[in-house]
Amino acid sequence: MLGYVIRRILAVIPVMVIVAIFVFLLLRLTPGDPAAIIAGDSATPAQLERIRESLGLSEPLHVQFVTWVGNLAQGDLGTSIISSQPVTRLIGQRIWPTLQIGTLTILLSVLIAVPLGVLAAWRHRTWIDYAVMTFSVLGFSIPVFVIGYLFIKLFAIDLRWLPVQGYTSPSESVQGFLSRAILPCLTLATIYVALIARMTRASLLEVLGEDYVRTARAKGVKEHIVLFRHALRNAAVPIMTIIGTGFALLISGVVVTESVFNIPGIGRLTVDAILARDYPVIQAMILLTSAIYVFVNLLIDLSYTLFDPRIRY
Amino acid sequence: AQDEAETITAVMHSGLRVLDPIITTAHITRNHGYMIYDVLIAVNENFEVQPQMADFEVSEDGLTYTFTLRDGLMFHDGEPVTAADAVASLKRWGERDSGGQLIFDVTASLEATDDKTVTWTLNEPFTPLLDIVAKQSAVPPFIMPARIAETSADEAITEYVGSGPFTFVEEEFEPGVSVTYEKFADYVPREEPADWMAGGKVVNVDRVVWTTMPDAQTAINALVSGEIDYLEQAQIDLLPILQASPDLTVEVRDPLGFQTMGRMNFKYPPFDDEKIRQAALMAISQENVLATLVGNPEYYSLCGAIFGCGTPLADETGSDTLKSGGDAEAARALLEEAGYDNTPVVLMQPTDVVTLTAQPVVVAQALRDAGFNVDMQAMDWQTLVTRRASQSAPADGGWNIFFTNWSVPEISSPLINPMVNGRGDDAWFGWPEDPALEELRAEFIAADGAEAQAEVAQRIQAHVLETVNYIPLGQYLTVQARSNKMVDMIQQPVPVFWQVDKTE
Amino acid sequence: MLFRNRHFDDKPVALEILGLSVATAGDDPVPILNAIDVTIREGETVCLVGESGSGKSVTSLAVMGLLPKGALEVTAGRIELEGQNLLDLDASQMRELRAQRISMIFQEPMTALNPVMKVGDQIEEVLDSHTKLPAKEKKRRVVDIMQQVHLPDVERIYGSYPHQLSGGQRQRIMIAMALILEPKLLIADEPTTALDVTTQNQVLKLIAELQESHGTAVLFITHDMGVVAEIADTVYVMRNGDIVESAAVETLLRSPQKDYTRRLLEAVPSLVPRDARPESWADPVLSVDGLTKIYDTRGFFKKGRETKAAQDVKFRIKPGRTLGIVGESGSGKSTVARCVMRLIDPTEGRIRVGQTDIAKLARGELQPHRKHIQIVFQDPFRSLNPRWTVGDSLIEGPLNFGQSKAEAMKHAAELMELVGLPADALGRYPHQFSGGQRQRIAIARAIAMRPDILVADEAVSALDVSVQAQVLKLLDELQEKLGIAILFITHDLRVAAQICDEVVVMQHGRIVEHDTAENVLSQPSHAYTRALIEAAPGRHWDFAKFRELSLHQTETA
Amino acid sequence: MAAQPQPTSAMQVVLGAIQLPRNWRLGFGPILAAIVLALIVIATASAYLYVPHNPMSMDALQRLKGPSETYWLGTDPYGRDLFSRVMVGGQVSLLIGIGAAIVSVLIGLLIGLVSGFFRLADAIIMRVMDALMAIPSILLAIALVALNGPSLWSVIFAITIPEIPRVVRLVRSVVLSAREEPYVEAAIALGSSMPKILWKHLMPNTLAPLIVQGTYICASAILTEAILSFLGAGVSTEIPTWGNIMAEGRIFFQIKPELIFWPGLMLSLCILSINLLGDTARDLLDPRLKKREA
Ligand SMILES: Nc1ncnc2c1ncn2[C@@H]1O[C@H](COP(=O)(O)OP(=O)(O)OP(=O)(O)O)[C@@H](O)[C@H]1O
Ligand SMILES: Nc1ncnc2c1ncn2[C@@H]1O[C@H](COP(=O)(O)OP(=O)(O)OP(=O)(O)O)[C@@H](O)[C@H]1O
Ligand SMILES: [Mg+2]
Ligand SMILES: [Mg+2]
Repeated sequence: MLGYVIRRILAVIPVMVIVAIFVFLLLRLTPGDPAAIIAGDSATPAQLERIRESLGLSEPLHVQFVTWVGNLAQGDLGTSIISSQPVTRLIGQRIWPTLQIGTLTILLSVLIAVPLGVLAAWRHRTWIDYAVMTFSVLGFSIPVFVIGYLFIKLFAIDLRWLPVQGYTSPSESVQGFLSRAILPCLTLATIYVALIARMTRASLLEVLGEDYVRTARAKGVKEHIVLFRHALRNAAVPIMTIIGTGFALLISGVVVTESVFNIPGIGRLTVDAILARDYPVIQAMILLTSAIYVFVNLLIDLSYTLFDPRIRY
Repeated sequence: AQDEAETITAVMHSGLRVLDPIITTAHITRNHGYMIYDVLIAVNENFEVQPQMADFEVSEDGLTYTFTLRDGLMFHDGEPVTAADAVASLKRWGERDSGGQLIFDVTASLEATDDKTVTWTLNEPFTPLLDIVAKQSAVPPFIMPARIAETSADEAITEYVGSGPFTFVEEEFEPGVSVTYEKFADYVPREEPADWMAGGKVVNVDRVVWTTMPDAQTAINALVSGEIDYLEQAQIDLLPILQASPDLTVEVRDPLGFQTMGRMNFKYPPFDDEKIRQAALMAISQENVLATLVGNPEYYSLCGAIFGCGTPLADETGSDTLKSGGDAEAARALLEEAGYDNTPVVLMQPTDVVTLTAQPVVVAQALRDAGFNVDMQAMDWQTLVTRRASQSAPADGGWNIFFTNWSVPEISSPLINPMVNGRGDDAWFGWPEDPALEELRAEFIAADGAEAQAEVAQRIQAHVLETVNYIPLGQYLTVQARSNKMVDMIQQPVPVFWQVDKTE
Repeated sequence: MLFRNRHFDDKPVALEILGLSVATAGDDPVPILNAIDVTIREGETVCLVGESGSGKSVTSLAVMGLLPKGALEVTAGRIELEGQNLLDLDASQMRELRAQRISMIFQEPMTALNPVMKVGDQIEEVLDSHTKLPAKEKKRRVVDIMQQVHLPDVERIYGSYPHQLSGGQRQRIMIAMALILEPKLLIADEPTTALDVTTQNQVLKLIAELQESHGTAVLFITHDMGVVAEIADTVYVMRNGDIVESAAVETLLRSPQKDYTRRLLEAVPSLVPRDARPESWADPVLSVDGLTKIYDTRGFFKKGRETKAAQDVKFRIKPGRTLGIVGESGSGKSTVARCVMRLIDPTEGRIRVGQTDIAKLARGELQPHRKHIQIVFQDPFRSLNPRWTVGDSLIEGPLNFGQSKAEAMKHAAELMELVGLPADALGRYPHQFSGGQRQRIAIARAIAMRPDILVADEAVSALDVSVQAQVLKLLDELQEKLGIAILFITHDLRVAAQICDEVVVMQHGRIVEHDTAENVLSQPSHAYTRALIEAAPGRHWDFAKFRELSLHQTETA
Repeated sequence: MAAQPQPTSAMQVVLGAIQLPRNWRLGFGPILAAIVLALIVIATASAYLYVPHNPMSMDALQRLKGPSETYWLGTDPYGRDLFSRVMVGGQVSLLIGIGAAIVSVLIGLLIGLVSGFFRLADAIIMRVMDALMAIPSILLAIALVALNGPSLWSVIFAITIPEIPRVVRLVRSVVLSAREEPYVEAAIALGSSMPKILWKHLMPNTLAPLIVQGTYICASAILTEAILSFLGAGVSTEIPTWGNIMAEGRIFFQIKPELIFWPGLMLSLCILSINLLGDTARDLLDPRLKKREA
């Protein structure tokens, strides 16, 4: 097991190296000049050139890359070109809202989606099944910002149950956090619930056709035990997998939701950085999100052993 | 305890990212500057220069300016403000600011003659000196400690210590998201009542938090539901929502507003040809641009004055077609006469700046109607600012025309208006080579008295529109909205948070 | 004692199926079972036989109340368990009944156990569902029943997962699960088909033993007549959803009344080897020497693990002769076949096809030799590309060897005739044929290359006995006409006896015995071979001739 | 087995290639979806034939007007006719969806076949694909659009790139499992060359899952375009797309919800139908599901 973990982590290295090279090149080939952004509207070409030089942007590409990787190896993600803040500090400030809301969303989604999916599979081809499936296809079909607006309009403006926007740290006030996080979480969860519910249903359907489910029934085991103890656990691996790959969807949802609900998270940080060509921030953020994605999927891989004793590493 | 502190939460027009108020012209950074820094002198409502940190005196011959710091000035780190700090700050500012550069071109010496006195000696008289030093935009000379002001003018400062009425809470600063200011307890305001940027900066609240909302919709909702107190720029189309709320006040923040304009590239066809530029100007209707951009006519005005309507030098010579809705027929004729060969016009359109999305689209249509072959290229604003600096041919990553906005005071005189500059490659983007314009500018600097200046300014206006140096597209106002709990807010272009109070 | 020959007429009826009809659900129902009657008395073993698809499993599922919902429905009849009609019960009453009064063992011990639960817990779950015993008592009873089914090392197995057990052990767990509550009726749906003969034998014995001690009635479903002969008291023969015939086992096997039953029995291959064919003096077309295959599952990061699937295998085949390879599952039979075909690369050894050693040829060099040696696989449903017409499949090989399309097509039409299919079948797709027909097509495809050697890897194992007999006959005829040498791989001694001239017995990748079919089957010299033969169910009976096997061979066994 | 109806000659090739199920049992939902989708495609493709206004021509004085006889759905913030824009906007949205689906499926198929086939290339290709998968696709897309400028093609490109690794994985897994099939081994035994086996035996296996995957890519591309527009990295406002109509209209959500409602409705209906059809195709084509129903 430990050996496997080490091997998996080693296998992550080439992936992250490719991500790093890719991102670096992508950005350097992008038109856009952070110096122009810093200097503002009335700067002259000569001023621009001087700023560019002081930012190290006039070095040849490979020199910039080596410098960056060297610093990276020492845990130095660089300094934002635009705000002159260390990138680690920016991440430190911004990552918590995203992580908290992301985690809450995943929890919420799993809690809603898995029972829904089980229900749909159990009541296969009944109206319950069709209702769940319709909902889950619908969840895929409406742009996330539209869902966000609808929720705001309904719950915050018309009903006035919840605040419209913003973020409160749970360390400040748990209630404040929840009341502000619930709408973004629901918005994000729509698509995630759809994804997980449909995967739960599909893999459960598959499992319900298996011989051992028939065996369990032949033993006279109660239906809910058949569903949850026998079927669901066997269906868990594909469900976990979809939670892992769906994580990518979550990230894109986060980027949008953070704008709609004005949450100071890393999604917005990254989009702003891309639009401002804040290279060190973009690089760090894409590396970070990729690393999180890889890490989450590693955890999910490892979690398979919990569900399936046949999987040995 | 923080909860009980009186806090104003304000949504500003943009996120604060750059903290060095000298290195950038960004308005949000200037506003930040006014929070934590102080200035030597400032203007009042009537654009009259008033003492702020310092009293001033001009020698008879107009060659020596003496600034005397008032008592009780202190930086946030507890150190007193000295004349040496002011000198270092002015020098750094002089390297960046175009107005400052003009002064330093004629400066003999700038020195701290004692702890409290700054003496500025010129080689030749430069009447606008006080106006430039007191200006509230784009880059005012903020005073910072000498050790910080000694940072190279091309590098951003990394320490944020001023002597202004608020302190910057660095731990709570989240670039692009929020910035927190606290009342600086040791600030000694002037005795006089506050008047625009001048007068006593009496702070009545404990904290001011600026946040950014990338989504205009969200900001409006937040204000309506009472989650924020102040919205610096409300989307005009959405005003009815705000006006419907009895708890809110909607008002124009600054009577001058902004000028929106288009600029062509003089280096490449087709706009290297004056006739074709004239045809373009003729095709355009300000009304269409402004109506699309702003919507409600209450908040925009047609204005052909390059120095902005409502300013002392305003003059609208040459702007008839612009204001009367354009003349596509005449433009077409003119184009034909110029022998336009259908060279594509590369028109840059930013997609991510709300106040700049309408102009390119409307102008593109007008140009097409007049027979231009328009190649509208969408890009984000950052690509645009990079690309407009490129002197390559339009086909190789250059451009032909783009649009931007200026706060009216920033363009209100030939001295500071960046477009009115004919020095070719050293001129502003577009790079017109126009010796005649340069001569006119020199005349303006030399002109004595307001009347003489106005006369030269009027000739500059005529020249600029004749040669189509750039195309003024009219003026629009920005509207602020605030909770009625906020009282006594000063009405002016720069939103400042002294004097304002928050009632319960 | 040849048969069990017990009498139950005086025993009370345990289960009575009366006029049971089942049809598919939906708008136009297709009948699956047509008013069948079955009676099972206490302690009796009733065997239900019949070819694939005849409705055996549906009958058992109907009794259990486990017909797939929305797919199949009971349309008429009664199922009475000790006088109580099960069809009147609701879902929870039915659930109560399962495992308490009727239980069931399924065919595939691999898939019938939940792979993610410990087997002990799975047995205990029966007690959880039906009793309220204290935990200790439950554990005790589970351990007890596990001992009764002769599981070794009960404590360890209690905490094991299914994949950690052998097939036989898993089937024992299933049986333990079924019998822990001492039900009146045990239904076993092909419980031993997936097991190899030796294990099958043990499991059959075990069921009989438990039946004795618990007095359980058993409904045993199988298509293997050998098993029937071994365990049945009464036999029901099914066909297309009808009970064709039922009788006491000996009566049925000795004097079947119905044609269908006769045909079914006649198709069962006999353990008596075919008559020996004259020795051939021709040079061998295939000679294999010192063939060794070691599977090396070393990955880039993973630890290595070696499987010696075949070691030092040696045999030769002459034209027109058939060599059989027999042995239990995993003994390396397929590995040899695949090496000979060069679908995998042998680790060591020589494979001479005609004059050329192809063992070490590179992929490219191999191509010209391909046409000499062809293969037929076990699974008729997967060995033809479902997207290709039969014609396209048949001409694939000849086209590769330069035949023109027209010529190849013409030849293909002849081949179809040869294997007994209409020539117009060329334009159809594989799914439009039955399993037996598909296997014929696969054979035709191999023959189309005019090979010298045909490798048949379990080529008839997936087929019903009657179809199996036809395909075996076809192979025989083809061999006669074309003089091909056949390498015939099977785990079924009966089949080997019917088609092979020589038999090679493999165990753990090695050849343990190699002789003429007659010698191997009648005078096995190796203990393993003897064990194999002894385990073959019904080996005393010659089904096709409706009488005991009177040859001396059986005596030596 | 009962005699199966024979495919008619014209359809034979197609049916044979993708092995469509032999007993189409479509429910009400998929049929409705197919009709809705067909209507949307026809209505948008022929939009220029019937829309009352040029979708690009502006009238500043008519901006943000409500529905009227001249402007059936009202006007947008530039004073353009919303109805015309929504109908014409579908063209680009659908083009992006279909374009992204086709391009990513084709490229993915090619790479996937190579990867499933050549062991050596596989190791390298899969590392690169893993890396591409790890980069959040929306960030990659924004960056790519920023790189190329928000033209129609760069949006398609930006949406396509992140989809490719998924297609590659799919194709590769199908190839890897199909090459274990006995009929592939039989083909080897029959002396067929590797490229021939790859193309004739293995590739057709990928078609059915690719068609299903293609529908999902199409749907998600249309959605991604909307999100890119929302984030300010979409196609220029000159060319209407459902995404940029909504993105432009979003700040007017409270005063003029039609701006989001109509394009949103079309978009959602369209994606809903595509997804439903994809699901149906998957259910019908999935051999495992088929097996269980048999
Ligand atoms: N779920 C189902 N839906 C429709 N028809 C079914 C279903 N299950 C079985 N059948 C049909 O019922 C018939 C009998 O099937 P059954 O499984 O009982 O055969 P069997 O005798 O057990 O065959 P085998 O020896 O292959 O197990 C077959 O024709 C089969 O196609
Ligand atoms: N690709 C492979 N990799 C590793 N081990 C393998 C592989 N194929 C077969 N083996 C192992 O080689 C041994 C022989 O397998 P083989 O398939 O030849 O047996 P068999 O006699 O054909 O059995 P069966 O009757 O079940 O078909 C087994 O232990 C099997 O697990
Ligand atoms: Mg069966
Ligand atoms: Mg085998």
